[in-house]
Amino acid sequence: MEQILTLAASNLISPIILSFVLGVVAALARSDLSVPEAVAKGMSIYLLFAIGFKGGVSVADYGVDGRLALSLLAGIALSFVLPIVAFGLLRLMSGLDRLDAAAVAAHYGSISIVTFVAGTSMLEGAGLEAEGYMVAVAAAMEAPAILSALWLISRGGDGRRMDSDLMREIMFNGSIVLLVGAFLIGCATGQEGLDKIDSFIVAPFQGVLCLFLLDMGLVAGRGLRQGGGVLKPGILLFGVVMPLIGACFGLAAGVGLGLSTGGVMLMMALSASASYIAVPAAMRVALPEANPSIYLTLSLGVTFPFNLTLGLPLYLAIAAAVTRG
Amino acid sequence: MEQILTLAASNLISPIILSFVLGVVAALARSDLSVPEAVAKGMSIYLLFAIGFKGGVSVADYGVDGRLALSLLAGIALSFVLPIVAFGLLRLMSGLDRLDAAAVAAHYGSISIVTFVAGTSMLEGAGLEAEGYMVAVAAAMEAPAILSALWLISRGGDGRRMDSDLMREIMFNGSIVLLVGAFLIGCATGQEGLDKIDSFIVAPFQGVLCLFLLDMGLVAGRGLRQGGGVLKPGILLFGVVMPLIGACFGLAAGVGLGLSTGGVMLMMALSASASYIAVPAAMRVALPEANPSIYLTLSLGVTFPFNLTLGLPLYLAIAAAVTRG
Amino acid sequence: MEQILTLAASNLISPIILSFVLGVVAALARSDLSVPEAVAKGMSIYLLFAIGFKGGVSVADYGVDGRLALSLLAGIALSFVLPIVAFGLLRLMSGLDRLDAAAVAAHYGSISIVTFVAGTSMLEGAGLEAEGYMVAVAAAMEAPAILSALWLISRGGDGRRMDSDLMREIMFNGSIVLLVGAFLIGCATGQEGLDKIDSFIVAPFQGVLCLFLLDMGLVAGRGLRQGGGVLKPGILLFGVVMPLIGACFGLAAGVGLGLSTGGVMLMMALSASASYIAVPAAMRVALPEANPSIYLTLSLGVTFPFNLTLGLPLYLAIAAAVTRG
Amino acid sequence: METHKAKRVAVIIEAVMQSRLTDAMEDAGVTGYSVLPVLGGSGRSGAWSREGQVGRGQGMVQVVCIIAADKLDDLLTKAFPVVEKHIGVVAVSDCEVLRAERF
Amino acid sequence: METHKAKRVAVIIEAVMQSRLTDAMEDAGVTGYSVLPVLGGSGRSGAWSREGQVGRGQGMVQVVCIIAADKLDDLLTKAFPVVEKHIGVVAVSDCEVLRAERF
Amino acid sequence: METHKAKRVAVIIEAVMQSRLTDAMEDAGVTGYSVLPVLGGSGRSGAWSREGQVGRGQGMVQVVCIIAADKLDDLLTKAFPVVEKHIGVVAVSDCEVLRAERF
Ligand SMILES: Nc1ncnc2c1ncn2[C@@H]1O[C@H](COP(=O)(O)O)[C@@H](O)[C@H]1O
Ligand SMILES: Nc1ncnc2c1ncn2[C@@H]1O[C@H](COP(=O)(O)O)[C@@H](O)[C@H]1O
Ligand SMILES: Nc1ncnc2c1ncn2[C@@H]1O[C@H](COP(=O)(O)O)[C@@H](O)[C@H]1O
Ligand code: NA
Ligand code: NA
Ligand code: NA
Repeated sequence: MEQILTLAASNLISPIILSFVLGVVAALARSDLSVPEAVAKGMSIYLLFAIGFKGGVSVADYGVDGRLALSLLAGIALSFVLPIVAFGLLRLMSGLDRLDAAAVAAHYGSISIVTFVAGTSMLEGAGLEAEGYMVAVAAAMEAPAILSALWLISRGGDGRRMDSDLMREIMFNGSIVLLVGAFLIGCATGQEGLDKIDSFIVAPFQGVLCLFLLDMGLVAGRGLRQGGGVLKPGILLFGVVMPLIGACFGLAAGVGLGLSTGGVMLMMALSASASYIAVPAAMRVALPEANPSIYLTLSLGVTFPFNLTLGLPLYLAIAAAVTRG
Repeated sequence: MEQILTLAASNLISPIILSFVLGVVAALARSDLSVPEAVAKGMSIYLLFAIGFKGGVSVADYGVDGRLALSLLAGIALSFVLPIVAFGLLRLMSGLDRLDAAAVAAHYGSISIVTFVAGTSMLEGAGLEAEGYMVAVAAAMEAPAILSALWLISRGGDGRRMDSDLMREIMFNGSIVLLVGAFLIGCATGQEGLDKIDSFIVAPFQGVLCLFLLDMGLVAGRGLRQGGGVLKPGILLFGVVMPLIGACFGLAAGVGLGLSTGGVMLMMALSASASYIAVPAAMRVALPEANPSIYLTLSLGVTFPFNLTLGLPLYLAIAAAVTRG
Repeated sequence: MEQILTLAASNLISPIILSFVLGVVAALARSDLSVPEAVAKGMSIYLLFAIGFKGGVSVADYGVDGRLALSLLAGIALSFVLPIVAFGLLRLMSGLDRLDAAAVAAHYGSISIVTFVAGTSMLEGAGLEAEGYMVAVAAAMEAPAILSALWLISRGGDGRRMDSDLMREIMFNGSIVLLVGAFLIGCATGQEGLDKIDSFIVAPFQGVLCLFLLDMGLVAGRGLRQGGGVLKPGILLFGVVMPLIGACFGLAAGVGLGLSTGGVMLMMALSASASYIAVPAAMRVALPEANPSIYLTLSLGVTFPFNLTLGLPLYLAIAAAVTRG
Repeated sequence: METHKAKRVAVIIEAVMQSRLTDAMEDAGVTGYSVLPVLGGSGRSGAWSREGQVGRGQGMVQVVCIIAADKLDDLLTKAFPVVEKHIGVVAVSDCEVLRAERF
Repeated sequence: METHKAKRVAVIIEAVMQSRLTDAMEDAGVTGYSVLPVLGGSGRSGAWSREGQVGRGQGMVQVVCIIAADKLDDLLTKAFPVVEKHIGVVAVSDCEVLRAERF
Repeated sequence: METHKAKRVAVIIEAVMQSRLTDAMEDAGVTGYSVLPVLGGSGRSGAWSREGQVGRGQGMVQVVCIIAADKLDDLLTKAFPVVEKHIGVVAVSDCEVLRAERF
């Protein structure tokens, strides 16, 4: 317990977290501080490329073990199942109608890659390693949740929401393609490839993450200021409870697969996190009637900060306790 | 004297200065070379974050001495007083009317953060250190000059120019918030935080500064080409004399406070420099009738290059002579 | 021969090439992965500045030998001559009319700076150096080809295509100004200047190049998907044959000038490469009737990938064989 | 100079729907259109801004299309189902064009 | 398809004045507006361009607003004091909209 | 509020031709214009997009100009040679402006 608190405290005063806090505070104070859209996208391309590449190199280094395929399957299964859990919980806890509940649920089945990145950097800080293929698991978990949520809606007799265009858009979503592509490049070029570009993708990584989180803080803060009103207490509570439930699913999967401490922790982080890029875009196409303020504010303004500050150290402590025990 | 000349010469052939010159030349030759707005903003966010953070870490390292508060007060006082001096001088030297003169004066009371950054990097080159909290002084000096200038106008019976919205915009201006925020993050995380991100905010700093100055050169050159005509000899002269006067005020303040050589030099640089981001925006809101060509061209096209090339080495030489003597 | 194959194979699985491939694949799969325009421009500014600066520093280090001027002249001559060769070949091999043929020819006389950069990074990997002033040769070869192509058209009695505005735009084109300017700054500041900014312009260079090539792959893939239909077999073949012919011209020039292995290889790469930035813009002004799909798709979608994957290792092997023999 | 009557259709629509709208427009025989960026805005569903956004979920674009007047009704009929459930605005105005044969 | 008459108000104004203008518009009962970027331009106060600019002091934006014709006068009256002393242009044109109830 | 009749000329043209067009417009006595970015589009010469582009060869911009009606013909006559051989679209529409003396 004490260990968790120390970890959480040292996590809280890292430049990464404080940059996010700065962004939130600036937005709430209505400062005109803002990161240009192009710069934010550029940083996200950098982060996805770097994290995918490093994962691939680590797979090239340690070789593929049989757990890779199983972990991918487990990730996909989690992404399919978690929205159903989330949907049920939302219908219980909040007054959201089917459409809004399904849209929110899709976000919680999918993943937030920045939460994953923050998790890996916390592992690094703690001197732990995780399976390199967890990056591929992250990519695999992005999309299935969307299908799950649309299935929940279509069960309600609300017509077909999916067509082949949307399916292609979801599968070849930019962040999935970049993450998987960089992962494969890392696998193919291995340590030799990394040596060529590590002063670009390794050394400045934490710093870029700071500025990216500053921007996420600004966007989250703006969202809270403008859309915070839609978050009734029940919904708010869901934004903190659901990650914990997700983390339990992730814990079970990670331990069942026999992953390392780091791997279990990342599986928990993925399951606990909620999408704020791929899923919102898909929801605007497929469920335009659902209110974006709800799912965006909840995912980015509540669950993301919760995971970033308290969730991640907690998941690490639990993963450490369970895998060592 | 010889020492100053050597310093000035070695300053002049640094990549930083030459990048600025390249930008000016390209703009005057009407090249289509240009830096996208988003990239320029991205670089300025990087520079503000890095300089603020490093200042904060240095305060965390050496502890807060009582001079911090006094230096902040001195900076604020300078920022209030200098516009009044500048206003008087302008009315004497140039044919500008009250409005234009007040708008220009506001710029010279406030500061140019890039001049400050160039000053710190010249100090580094000379192996000198300055008080880390000079970053906070820089932030404190941004806004008061605007109030001073608006007070000069309202004295002329020209009605109220300030409302609470504008006040908030000035105080929570993006560059102030980022500079102060990064400073506080640096204070909080200290050397440990810096270790995590120094290959992002320390190593590439000088290089980013080069490209940023290339862009500033382009903007300044374009300004000179299009708006150079508005600068009558009297105004031009002001653009070179006022920084020297400002530097004297800064010298007095710095020596009075008992700052280090580096600290005195930066206090001079701040007082000598003229804003080109925060103040122009505020002037467009509060004094829309003032001609932006005058203050922008003067600040960015005359005073900034003067400080960058000749001013800074001069201020350093004087600061060294005075603090050692 | 075996050596070439090994080189080509190791070249093919470098992160740089694979990033380009990833971009092409993503575009062909109609992924929404995209690099913002501002970020792409920012990266190209970085690459031009870095490559120019490093070339200048290397000239400052080794001194100017008499070959600099001769190499510049040779480059200019090649840029004037190659379009005429290309034009004749196109009229023979493809059914293109005079206008389209001339527009395409201009591209092949001019150069692709990214091909040049990829060539230098391949040299580095092989532990070879090239004359630093090859950067200046690259800049000198950008523009003459445009004049050549317009002369080919005007010979056909098709009226004047050139005016003083266009001439200025071509000569002071942003990429020429930046390349030459950074080269001169490098010459002036030398190793001392490089020491100040090398962790910005040397260390991350390869990594930025990866992301830049990812973007070029996306643009090339999009071009192939939308405009690939215009490339009849004869034109396609030209896109592979012409670089080989250009490389022979470059080989003759490089050997004649007595350049090092690296220098000869870069001269071949420059002659073999086709412009995709400066020339397309000039063609839109001067030859608006020419179909941009043809020259853009050919240059970026056929010749660039050919040079990047197979051409460069081939040119290096030939240059090595010839200069050693 | 001689000008010809035409219609200017401007649709402000979510970025994620852009390709669906332009597909529908091409379906309706439109010969060309341009896409303009929108930085932000406000409507019944609240305010939004593009700043700092990474995903396409929250952005909007403006698709502008100049067409011959007789194609307008077909265009609106084909485009309406795309915009119907989505937030956004469709505005049609009269304009004059040079080179009428292009539209 | 059935369309309804409305007005399109387009205001090109300095970026620093954007929120003041949109506040005034909301004051006048406007139900929505969009903000478009402007890259540069030229006018009586000279030429400007957004390229390479870091501050907001020199940029302009275009605020576009579709409104019911009867709200136009109120809008112009409320918006005019904001734009009055500032550089920029206000242009109003007729347009037709689908879904009239939105404006 | 009192408004005055004017014309709004919107030219979508290749970025490389922008300065040539605005020079011609100034030649025709235009007192001001604004340049808006265009993200992409489609026409007889195919589809294009600004994404990831480094050069200016493929981009387009929209030049918007509000002018007094009596200057329109001169503007179109002077601008036409610039746009004639180039891809792009010229559209003119009626509008009302405040502060007529500015145009
Ligand atoms: N009357 C209007 N004029 C211009 N743009 C509008 C208008 N109404 C809505 N919009 C734009 O469409 C978006 C969605 O509007 P709404 O569907 O009302 O939420 C807004 O954020 C604006 O960008
Ligand atoms: N007639 C016009 N048509 C379109 N935009 C204009 C016009 N006049 C001015 N502008 C825009 O408004 C800005 C300021 O104009 P001005 O107040 O005349 O200096 C210009 O730089 C243009 O961006
Ligand atoms: N009818 C139109 N409406 C709006 N924009 C158009 C239209 N036709 C062409 N454009 C724009 O002008 C570009 C060139 O058109 P084109 O000359 O037909 O190839 C297109 O890519 C569009 O951006
Ligand atoms: Na999840
Ligand atoms: Na000052
Ligand atoms: Na060539």
